[in-house]
Amino acid sequence: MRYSGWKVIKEALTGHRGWGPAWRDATPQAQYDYVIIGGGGHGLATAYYLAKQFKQSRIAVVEKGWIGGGNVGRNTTIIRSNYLLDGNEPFYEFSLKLWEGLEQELNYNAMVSQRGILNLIHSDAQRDAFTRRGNAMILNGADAELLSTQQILDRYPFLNVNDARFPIKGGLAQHRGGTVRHDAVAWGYARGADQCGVDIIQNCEVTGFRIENGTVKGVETSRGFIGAKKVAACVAGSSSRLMEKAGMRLPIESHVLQAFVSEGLKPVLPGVITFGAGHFYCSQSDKGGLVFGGDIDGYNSYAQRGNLPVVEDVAEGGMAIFPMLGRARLLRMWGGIMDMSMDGSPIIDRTHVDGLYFNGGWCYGGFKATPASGYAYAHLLATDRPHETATAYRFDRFAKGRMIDEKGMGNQPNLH
Amino acid sequence: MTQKNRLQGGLIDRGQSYTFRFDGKKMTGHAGDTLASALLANGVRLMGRSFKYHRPRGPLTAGSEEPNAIVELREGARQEPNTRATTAELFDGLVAKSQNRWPSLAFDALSVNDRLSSFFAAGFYYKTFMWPAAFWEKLYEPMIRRAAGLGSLSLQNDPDSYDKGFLHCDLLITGAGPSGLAAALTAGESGLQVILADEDFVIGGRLNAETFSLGDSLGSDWAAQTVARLRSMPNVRVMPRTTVLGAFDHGIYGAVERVSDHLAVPEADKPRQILWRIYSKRSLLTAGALERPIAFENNDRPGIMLASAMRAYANRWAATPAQRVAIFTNNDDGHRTAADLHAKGVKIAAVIDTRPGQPISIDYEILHGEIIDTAGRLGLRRITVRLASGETREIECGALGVSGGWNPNVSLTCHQRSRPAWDENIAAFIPGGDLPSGMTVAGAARGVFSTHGALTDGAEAAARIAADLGQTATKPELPKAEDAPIQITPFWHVKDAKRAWVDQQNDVTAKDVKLAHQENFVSVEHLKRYTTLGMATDQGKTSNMAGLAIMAEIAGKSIPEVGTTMYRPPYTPAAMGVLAGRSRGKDFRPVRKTPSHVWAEEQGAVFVEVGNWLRAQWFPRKGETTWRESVDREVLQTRKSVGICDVTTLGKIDVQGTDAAAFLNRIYCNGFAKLAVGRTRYGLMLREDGIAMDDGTAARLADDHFVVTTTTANAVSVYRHMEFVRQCLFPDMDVQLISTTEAWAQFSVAGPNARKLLQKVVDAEFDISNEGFPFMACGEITVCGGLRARLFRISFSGELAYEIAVPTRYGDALIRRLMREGQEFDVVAYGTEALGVMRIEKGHAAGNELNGTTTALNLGMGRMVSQAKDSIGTVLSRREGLNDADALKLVGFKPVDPSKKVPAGAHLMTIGDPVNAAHDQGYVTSACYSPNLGHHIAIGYLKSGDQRLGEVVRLISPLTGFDHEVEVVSAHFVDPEGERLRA
Amino acid sequence: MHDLIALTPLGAHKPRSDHHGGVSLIEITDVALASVAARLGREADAAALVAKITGIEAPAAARASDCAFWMGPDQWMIEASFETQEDLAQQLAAQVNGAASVTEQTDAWCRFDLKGDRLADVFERLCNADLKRFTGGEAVRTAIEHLGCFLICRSPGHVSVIGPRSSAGSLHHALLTAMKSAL
Amino acid sequence: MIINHPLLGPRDAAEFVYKGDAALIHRPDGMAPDALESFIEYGYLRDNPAGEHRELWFHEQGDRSWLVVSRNTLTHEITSVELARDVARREGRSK
Repeated sequence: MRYSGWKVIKEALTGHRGWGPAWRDATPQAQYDYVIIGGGGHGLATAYYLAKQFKQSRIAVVEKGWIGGGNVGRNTTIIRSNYLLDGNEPFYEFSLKLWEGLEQELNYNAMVSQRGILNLIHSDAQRDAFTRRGNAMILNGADAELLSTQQILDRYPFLNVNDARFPIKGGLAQHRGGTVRHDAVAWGYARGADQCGVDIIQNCEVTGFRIENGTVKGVETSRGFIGAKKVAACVAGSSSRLMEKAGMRLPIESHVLQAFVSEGLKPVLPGVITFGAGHFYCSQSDKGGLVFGGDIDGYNSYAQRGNLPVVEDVAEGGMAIFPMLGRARLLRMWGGIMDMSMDGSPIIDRTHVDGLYFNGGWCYGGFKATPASGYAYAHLLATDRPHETATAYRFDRFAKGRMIDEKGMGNQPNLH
Repeated sequence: MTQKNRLQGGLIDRGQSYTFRFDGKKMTGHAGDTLASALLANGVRLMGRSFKYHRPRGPLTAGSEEPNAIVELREGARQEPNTRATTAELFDGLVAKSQNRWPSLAFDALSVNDRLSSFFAAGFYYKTFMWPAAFWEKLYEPMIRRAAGLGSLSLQNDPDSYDKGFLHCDLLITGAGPSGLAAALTAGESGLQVILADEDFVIGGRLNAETFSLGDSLGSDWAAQTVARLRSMPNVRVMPRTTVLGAFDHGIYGAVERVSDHLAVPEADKPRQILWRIYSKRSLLTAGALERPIAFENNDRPGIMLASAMRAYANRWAATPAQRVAIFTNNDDGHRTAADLHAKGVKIAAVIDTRPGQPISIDYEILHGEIIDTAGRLGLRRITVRLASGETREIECGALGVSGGWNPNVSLTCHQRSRPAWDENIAAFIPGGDLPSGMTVAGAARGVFSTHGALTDGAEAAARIAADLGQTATKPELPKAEDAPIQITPFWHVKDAKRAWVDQQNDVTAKDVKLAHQENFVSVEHLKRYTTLGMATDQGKTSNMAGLAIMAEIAGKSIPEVGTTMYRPPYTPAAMGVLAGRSRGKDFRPVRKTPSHVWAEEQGAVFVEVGNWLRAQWFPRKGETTWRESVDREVLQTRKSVGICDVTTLGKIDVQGTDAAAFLNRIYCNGFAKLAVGRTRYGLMLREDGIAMDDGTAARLADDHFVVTTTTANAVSVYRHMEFVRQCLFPDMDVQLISTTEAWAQFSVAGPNARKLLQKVVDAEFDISNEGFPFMACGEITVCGGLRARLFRISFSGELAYEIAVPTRYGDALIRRLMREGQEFDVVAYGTEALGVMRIEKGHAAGNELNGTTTALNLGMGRMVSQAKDSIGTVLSRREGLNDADALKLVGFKPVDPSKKVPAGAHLMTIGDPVNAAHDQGYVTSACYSPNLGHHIAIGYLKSGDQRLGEVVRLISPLTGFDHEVEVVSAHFVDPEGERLRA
Repeated sequence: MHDLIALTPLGAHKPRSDHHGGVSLIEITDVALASVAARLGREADAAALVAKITGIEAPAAARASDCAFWMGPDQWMIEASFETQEDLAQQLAAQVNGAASVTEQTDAWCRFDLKGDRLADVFERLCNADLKRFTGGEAVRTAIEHLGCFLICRSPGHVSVIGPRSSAGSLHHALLTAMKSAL
Repeated sequence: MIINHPLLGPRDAAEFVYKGDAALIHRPDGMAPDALESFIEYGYLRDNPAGEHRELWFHEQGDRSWLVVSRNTLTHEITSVELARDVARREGRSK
């Protein structure tokens, strides 16, 4: 069913009786060409592009719970392509371009809102590093602008400059960055994939792989065996748990990242802003909630919840730059499982098992990557060649010493 | 305005009258009132507007779960958006404004949304606003954003302060109603360290809202007596106005105490609120239960509220929303409200019970039926009842109490993702399994609803906990109390309503739930996210249950099959300020000051933040108008004569033990075993992944004693790393580590006259001549007539230089002495800028170069990595990707046109190549103006840089507008042979 | 004898003292400190050495004696009069006989002593040490407003806070603020 | 979280800095012929279990001990805490 202005008006006047399911609840068939494990943003996007762009068929997405229930449903909704390194920047810029066309592509309003992202600068060394980054962005075809403190104050007049522990010396802005209504991304891709014939199977947990002579034959699930020519893992924080069933150890640790939202407030923050001398970033949703976050808690966890020290640390960061937030109230906090990789960058690659593919290691940056991750993974699945923007996302980059380490933190996942 | 709806009795202090304003209108209330109770007493029912349709709303509850009556409290910088009128304590001079309306609460232009509501059904955003594509950011979204949000921030800095604190207890009891009080008595008498926290400002919970007695006393009197008893126990801490926000791991709870929110302004030096981190061995949740509404047509008019709230307003606050009220209930509890209000002289228009065989009253009419509509635009006027017989009746009333049964207040049990379980007997969710470690639940919070049940359940739970913790508890004598059984027939919503409100703040109707089902948003989480049900500021406390029940009914499933209600921290929204505590603004992080700070301030130094340190950046002198003038002078004078710089901030680690040298051999990639006593060596530390981690020097003061220096930034992480290597990797090495960074004030004395200057302060028995104390020498000496000191002949500037260290307390005196003794050499003090210039002139790597991705090879130190030993990082530094033939190499750059800058962060391109990422050749890391060379210089990384000396490359920085040519040169701009430092 | 004049950690010539709500906050500058860490295999000797120096058994984990406190496994801080033992580390080093590593620590730290009846009320706003249970002789290292500090309970009404010297100003501000807030 | 330090008793985890899997104690021999291969595995591959996890924590705001903590990554329950030095010795890291 296509959404259109006419349809919206017609339904409003006739009691909304004509809206059908956004996607069908499919029952698993015995055999597919592709089984994608994980009904999150990346898995659904992969299914969508695989069907729509790469004209593949007989595709199923199997999800152990409800679609969109993982990190796509619990993040701070930011999109941006302000990366430094060659292995990353073209990929994230590709993703941003896909975001820019997403609503028309999907006929679904995911509220892609390019109100800009601003990284504050607090020292000369930071300015040097951000200058290098901004230049790398521009050289990769993205947009970047170095803002003066005054330009920033024009946009955020209530920023703390008079009583600041760390002075604000400028900022790196990407005006095309912004936010997206995160749940709608999962639903939009699900609806799009469904319309292309993809089977979306909820409440279907993969319990094992059937592998014969080094080739994958399908997956064992809580709803029985499902045969597949190609199986694509796409389960973010659960990557190690899943791939262990195929005998793999991964360069990944699962960590908890907390995120926060305030009560609804009249608009104060136009775009996304990140503090450079503490752990705090913030935007304001269309509903008025301030959505903010900071560092991961720092310990391995699958618990989907965090602890107080990080809550306090994030609030301190917020109060350092926005002391006017003191009387805004934190409404809700939640935690997601982050697939923290050893260099802070993702993996989209084949595995040692023929027909078994892997997508993971997104750290806490997976949301913005959703369209490109889906597209590049679909490309790999359909053609067995990596997409041109994702050639560096290989497993063997660690063995070869070709890490993509944006933060320069080394093989210490909780520092990325 | 008079308090026309003020009743007799109640727990308010009529002797204390307070004046307050709501939307500019002046009214009076009493001590003990909340803003909501005072407004109701004054005849005000309309207190807010809903989020989406801007429907007029009054209070639904009398507690912190309030979704409707939320206001902007106070004015100016203290303006507090979204404050629940139902919990805001009245104080004299209180000012509040309604919010999310324009121009006024009674006439709100955006209530037009309500007329258009059929266009704004659940999920309508996702289907529209897409045409034309460019209009989203320009038109639709700004429109939505302006309309959205609830209250507004003042945009001024919060003038109040907040504390954080830490409490320890054996037992934390959350909620001080009957079960909490009984538990506290029991635990307190057993000798446990007890904290009893309650969000209310009067302890007692529902006891203060009911009329029934406990033993011989009124419930509220018993509560007051019990609190007095508890307060007399030294092992019990009673904390009113304290909300336990969250249950975190291992018995840690976060709680906010509202110290000053009931005052116009906090007392001097006192915080507005305190965030307590409570460490408990056990916790007992006695948070009671929350009544739930029933959804029916127009069930949201001001004056319609929960029956328990109506009763609480009448009994505790002596206020009624109207003089003529009706009750709508599916259980016996609703009838209590009718009886209590009737007793207070309020006219009961009717009680409508959905159950057949309802109780009988001689005082007022009781009907079997359901409410199918209501009337009254800004306040309830009339309800329409459909009787079981099928006939409809219209009943005039100004308020309606609704009781849909009670939900145990399980919020805190869910904070570690325990899922509540369905209890058919009370038609509600009760705490599930896997509760947060150490948590027990008692009383109404686990579905034991009668007062007698709550009292005994609380006492028994506390006794079990005490026994668990090794104390013997005797059950305290508890008063006799009502013990009515639960009589409820689930009834969630009146069918066929056009708009029956389920989530009142977010304007979610029963039909929206149906639409979600129709579109396959059936899972509870999908339902919430698609319709925004339960996403309001009450976290769904008043709405989730009905939404779930309606979805179950539509889907033809049982409620537990559809899902459960989950809650996340915080229990109620918490001010950002209190979560940050004192760490805000200038106090965000502690300041570290160098030993020469006082002196530098006297010199008028400009300071710069380096991590938490404040360091002198340069020392402006009279007549100097730009920072460059000062820095150039400091550099030139140092290179010409002598300069002094405080370098205390560099990390210093004392490494001792018989295996100290062997240990350093592991830590550094270059060799240390053969370093002679009295000598210093540059060391490069790799991470285990082969990337450069830090660099510094190690001075061997004795066979078994080294002093290692680290960069300022990495002092803490290097120490941690060294302890890891010592304790985890080589546990039987005899080596001991301790940081001595702050113990020593250390100054660099650099320049051709450095030795001459030092000779004036170093005691004569120490020979610091070039022969006696050559380049890279180190030793323990005395200065100024016997003060113990350390001297290192090391140089970051490339000059003849020393670092001299004295106990920190003498640092100030030493720099004053050196500056005085140096007058004959025109000594200068130099700051971090000059330090940076000189190290770039000399080509020394620093933080910009050691950026966590560079190797020894990149730094031009590849050959330093000893392959003859197994030091940290050696093996992984051999990987192919770290040894590419065209690897980046650290080189220098100078502009072809000497007037041009060579800015850091610029990228490098081969001349003639296209300018894009694919042809990137490297980047500039550090840049400065070199006053010695008279032009800008820089160092940075260039592919195969060491083989490209003399080549001209293109420097581009589109971000900052640079595009010109630079020549690749050696990074050693000054004294490449190192003659000066050996002089 | 040298003629250099010392500055206090707060940057003055005289130690500072403040009083509020019955609690005194006094900057202490007349104590010399040196750490003693046992060499591998010489743990007992090192403990014996500490006992010999201080005249009382080496403190157990998280404990303090009159002039020493526990810092970490097999590591102690020795306290002595600065007046008479400014070169404490050197003096100790001469006695250790290879049983321990001694490191000068005097000026690595600043110290503020709080005295009064309601110290627990102050410290519950500062750190997670459960002062109510302290009876004297406790030595814990913990964080106060982001600063790693030792808390030495000399007696129930007397606690020393030993923190990083460079942050003496921030630490003093935190202590005084907590006193004013809590008392 | 609370870490029950073997010497100091219960301490708030906020005083500690986390490193990761306690297998990091077992640093391979850098001079062995297959050193590169074993270091790649040591440096980059992790079990990352959902359940019992032995991991390294450093008591940075405390006594500067490295600890080996056994903690369940699903529930955060901690079942044992030992000094890493003792563990390292027991597991063969002595000279």
